Amino acid sequence: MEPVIRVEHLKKYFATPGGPLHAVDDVTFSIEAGKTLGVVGESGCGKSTLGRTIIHLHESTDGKIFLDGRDITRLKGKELRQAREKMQIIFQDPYSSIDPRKTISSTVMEPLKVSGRYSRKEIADKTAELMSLVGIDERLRLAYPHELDGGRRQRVGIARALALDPKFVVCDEPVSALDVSIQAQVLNLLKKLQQDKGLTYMFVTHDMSVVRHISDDICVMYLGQVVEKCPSKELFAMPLHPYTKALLSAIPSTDIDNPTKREILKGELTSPINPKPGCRFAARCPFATEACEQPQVQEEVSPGHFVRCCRIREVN
Amino acid sequence: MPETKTAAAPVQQKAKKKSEFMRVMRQLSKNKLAMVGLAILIIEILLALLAPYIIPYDYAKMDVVNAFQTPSAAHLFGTDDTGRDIFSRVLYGGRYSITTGILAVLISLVPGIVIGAIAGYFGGQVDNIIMRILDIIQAIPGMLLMIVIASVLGPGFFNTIIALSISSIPGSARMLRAQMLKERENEYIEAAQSINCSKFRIIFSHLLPNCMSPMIVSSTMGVAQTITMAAGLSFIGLGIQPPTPEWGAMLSDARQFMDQAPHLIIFPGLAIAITVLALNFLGDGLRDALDPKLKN
Amino acid sequence: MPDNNKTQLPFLDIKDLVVEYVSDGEIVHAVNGVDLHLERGKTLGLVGETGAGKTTIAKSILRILPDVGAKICGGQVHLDGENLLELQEVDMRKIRGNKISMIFQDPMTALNPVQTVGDQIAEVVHLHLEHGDHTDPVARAKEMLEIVGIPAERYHEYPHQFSGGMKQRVVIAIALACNPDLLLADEPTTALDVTIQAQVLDLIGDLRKKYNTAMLLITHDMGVVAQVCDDVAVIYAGTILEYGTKRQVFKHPTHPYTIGLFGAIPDMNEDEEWLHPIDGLPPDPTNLPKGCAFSPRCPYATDECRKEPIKIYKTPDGHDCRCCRMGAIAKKEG
Amino acid sequence: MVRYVIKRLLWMIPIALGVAILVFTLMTATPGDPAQTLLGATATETDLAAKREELGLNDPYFVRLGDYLTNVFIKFDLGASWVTSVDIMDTIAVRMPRTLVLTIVTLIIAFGLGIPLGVMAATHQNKWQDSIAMVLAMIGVAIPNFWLALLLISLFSVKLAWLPPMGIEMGLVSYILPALSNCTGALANCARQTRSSMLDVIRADYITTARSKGVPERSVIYKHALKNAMIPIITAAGGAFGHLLGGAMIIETIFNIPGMGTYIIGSLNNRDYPVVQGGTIFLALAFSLLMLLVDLLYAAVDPRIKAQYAGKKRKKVKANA
Repeated sequence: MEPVIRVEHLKKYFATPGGPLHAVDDVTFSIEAGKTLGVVGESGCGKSTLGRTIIHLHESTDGKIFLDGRDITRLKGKELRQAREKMQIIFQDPYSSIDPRKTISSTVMEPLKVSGRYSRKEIADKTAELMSLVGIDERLRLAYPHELDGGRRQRVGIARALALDPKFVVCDEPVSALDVSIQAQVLNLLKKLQQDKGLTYMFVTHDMSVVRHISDDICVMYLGQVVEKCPSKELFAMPLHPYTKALLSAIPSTDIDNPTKREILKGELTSPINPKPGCRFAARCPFATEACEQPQVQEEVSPGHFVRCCRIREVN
Repeated sequence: MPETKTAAAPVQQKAKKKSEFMRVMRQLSKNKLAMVGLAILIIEILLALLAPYIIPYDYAKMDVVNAFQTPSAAHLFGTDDTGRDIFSRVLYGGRYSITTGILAVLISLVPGIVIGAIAGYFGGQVDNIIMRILDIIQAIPGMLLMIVIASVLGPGFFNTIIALSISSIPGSARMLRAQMLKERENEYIEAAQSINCSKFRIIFSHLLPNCMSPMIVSSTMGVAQTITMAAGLSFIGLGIQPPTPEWGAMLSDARQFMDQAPHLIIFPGLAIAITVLALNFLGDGLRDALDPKLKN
Repeated sequence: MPDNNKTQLPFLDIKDLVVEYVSDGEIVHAVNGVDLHLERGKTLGLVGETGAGKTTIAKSILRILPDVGAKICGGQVHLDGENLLELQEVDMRKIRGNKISMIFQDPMTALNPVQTVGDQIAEVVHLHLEHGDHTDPVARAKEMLEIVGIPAERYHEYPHQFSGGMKQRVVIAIALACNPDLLLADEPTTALDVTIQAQVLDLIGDLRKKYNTAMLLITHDMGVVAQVCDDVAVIYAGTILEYGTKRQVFKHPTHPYTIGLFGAIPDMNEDEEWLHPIDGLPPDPTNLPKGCAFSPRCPYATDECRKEPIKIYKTPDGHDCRCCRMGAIAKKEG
Repeated sequence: MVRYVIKRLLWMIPIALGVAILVFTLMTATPGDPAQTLLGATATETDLAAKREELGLNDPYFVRLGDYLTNVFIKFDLGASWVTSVDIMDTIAVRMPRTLVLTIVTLIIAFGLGIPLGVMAATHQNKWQDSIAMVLAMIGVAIPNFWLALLLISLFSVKLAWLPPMGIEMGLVSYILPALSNCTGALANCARQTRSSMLDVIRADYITTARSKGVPERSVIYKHALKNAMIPIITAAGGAFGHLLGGAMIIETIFNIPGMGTYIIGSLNNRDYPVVQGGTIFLALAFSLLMLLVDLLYAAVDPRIKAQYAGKKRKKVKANA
């Protein structure tokens, strides 16, 4: 079965006075229908840019993007609009991702209006249906965003994203700005919507416990590159890449009986502006040698488990 | 979903739009000074509109016999060098000053918004070129530019308005551009792009409504500043010419008789000051009232 | 209170603290009668969600509540037996930065952008020099920079030349420059990435042990509490709902809100299909319900919970829980 | 830093060019015949034609523009006044200092009083000091400078005869009344700007950090807060100077001060185009130079801007151990 989204050697560089910024650098992966790919990494690793580039909010610099097997990398005009309807995004900051001047219902119905395929009555029905689907009370229909708390604003964002029945939804840190109790409500909602509507998610976050819970597969990014990708259970059970290990060991776990063995990373992120070829993590990696200076190749170490590190066998 | 429910939705939709205006007014009423400002403005506009019918004397009728009279029961503000009643002239003069202020700002808003929106939204080269042109125009101090344009167009009511509006276009364009650049960073603009909104729709249904409140506030202050500038122009003989009872022109006449009749200079100037003060109070009040974040 | 019935007051003892804000006409009940205490050298984790009043408590201890609108309406804060709330401003100033210091959440805005990093550290040293004490503030500042892992040559650089993690190290250097007895850390690592957070938490831990500093750690992350704290207090809408040692609270969470918090966090070891969120909306501090503030969202709430404020009960393993239906919950959960 | 200054100075050339073209076009677009105004109504047609030929008015627009630009930007010659045929550059050299003295004295009064007023209002927010200061500021902005000038003249010169109503014979003393009447607007705006930027800064986290370090309140306000608040205030100073320069135009005509204002307005009335053009270009250049000074002052106060100007090489971010 053709994966819903397939990406090959995707690159996105931003021009900066100091030279090209390699936000996304040679990323390859695919996501099956109804599955969730978790994309995790620290700030500045390019995970948000990756999501936005796939759905054409940013124009990709190089590489290919396939939606349901169709190449949508260089689409323009009408075809791009049709493809865009099938790919939607949910944003991180509930306070800046909803237009403060519009009522809740007009925000949710806007995609329907813009598509121009629905009559006024159909729009009103679909809006009411969407709002009840994401659990927003009917009487809030004419409320303004500043009258709602963060959790319910995020639900409005979700309702807007689902208005055109998309197949693929990029969730860009949708719960990071919410409190723990509200976070759980929104995560459950996203999972239920996936099961009911067969949605395919690309879930971007920096919170490891959230990514473990919601994703089927996880890919770990560092400075624009995917350093490791595998099923989520396998990643936590047997991390291979040194950065993934350091990332997992840095998570403060709530299990007080066996605190995690600390592997403290030294140093700071190097600059993503015209970086040297080879492994970007070499500067901070305890196992780095000259071999790491060469460009790294993404190797399938075991079925479905890809790692981008040439010294993987010595490290484990 | 019961049928009747959704049918009611569109009707309520309109109710909500109107209540946005009510919300702003309710918020504004909390600010005492703004209310004082609004009251003064309404009274002035009423007086200016009714002026021809309520002024005690014909503003142009000369009565040289009792010239230079100090304020008295008969002549509330006294009479000028040719015996004309100053109170009537100030009231009638209100028509010129207020309309000049409001019209000039309105006329300058349209090109200002268009230029600002284009520079703000498209950015890049377009923004650069527009900004450089604005830099050149704004390199000339505002008042000087206006004086030059006024002398090019020649004196007179409409010419003054046009001169005033041209010289305030760069200001409002630059202001809207700055506001657009700030709003453009918000994620709801990216969201609009992701649901296939056209550039046109993003500018007019998302960006501009959110950039409007600071523009409304600055336009209110702009009217105040324009009234002062218009009076200044007439004062140096480039704006509205005497004998029309424009406040600036009246002050300019009164200048020659300062030693004999100092009272001549008080009332026209006071009228300008009060109008400008009222507009500034209102502008400050509007700044808080239009901020959607404030709980109502 | 955990059962240490020493007659003498603990090192830091907060009794029945009440703080209110006035925001555009409405009274915000930020802190509603909070009791906390802390022994010298120990760490107390204060856990709660946004708006629970955590930061207000810390600022009340240091008495740096913004004077517009915020006021401490009641209670006492004893440090070494001395009630800070009754001190004159000039005496309080001697304590700020010297006996008690504070670390803030957002390193990006916590440092003065137009003053060099070194000067900001030297300033606090200079302020608290007892007469006769001739340590040179600049030398001490350089020493502190090295201690927190920043090369001393960077003394004259400005905050915008440092990353988030490095800025937080400078804030820590400022806070610990005068060897304070108590450190108030208000979500010190929330704004940092997880690997940088690990570095900063380790740094705070080492320095605390070295100077035997007590710490009140404010956070919403249960993992950070598990890793760093000795005791835990769970706070909701300005009231402490559960209070005990880390082991007591983590092993036997009793209050429905604490249980809800643990349920809402995705567990690292098991794979539940669904999380157990806490339903309902966060509390509105301008009109809190009578009785237990959590009752609107509590699955076990009865009328008894809504009548009047709930007092503190002892749980089987001896820690505090402000819930009158503990028995019923234990049976159902057990 | 030097590199940045040179870049900004080079940048002034196109601006001056743009201003020249703009003013030149405006002048040519003015209706009416300059020769007629210069020679008066009695002049015969032949004299008028000769005059027009002499002033080169008959050449097409682009030719005259080309000549003018080459004169100004290549030969640095602003030409001579059509009325007095005195070289414009010399007149400007005499008159410009007077306008500058008036404007700078006004600026000093405005910011000297405005900043403390604003700080006082910000530190006593919503108390009586705050509301009084702000209402005074509102009134200050509302009073037109030419009306205040008349009031001050009638009080101090006519009634009390303490100060000269006209001219600059009395040296600095004669600048007092003009400066006072021109400064209320700038003073009021400066007070409001100081208050709002102080209020923003006081709410910043680093002020809470300073308080938590035990820094006394007075130095929190004057050392930490005011230094940060100065940045937007300096930007406002740049804008205010442009506004004052414009206001000076009118003030000079009232007080009969022979500065750039009277020079330009006078020449406008009798169609002395070269003077208007030369004067405007000169004022625009002076204004742009001043804005550059403001930016440099800005950089002196705010290290982040200084780092930007210092270019990439100096800003070494050392990776720590």
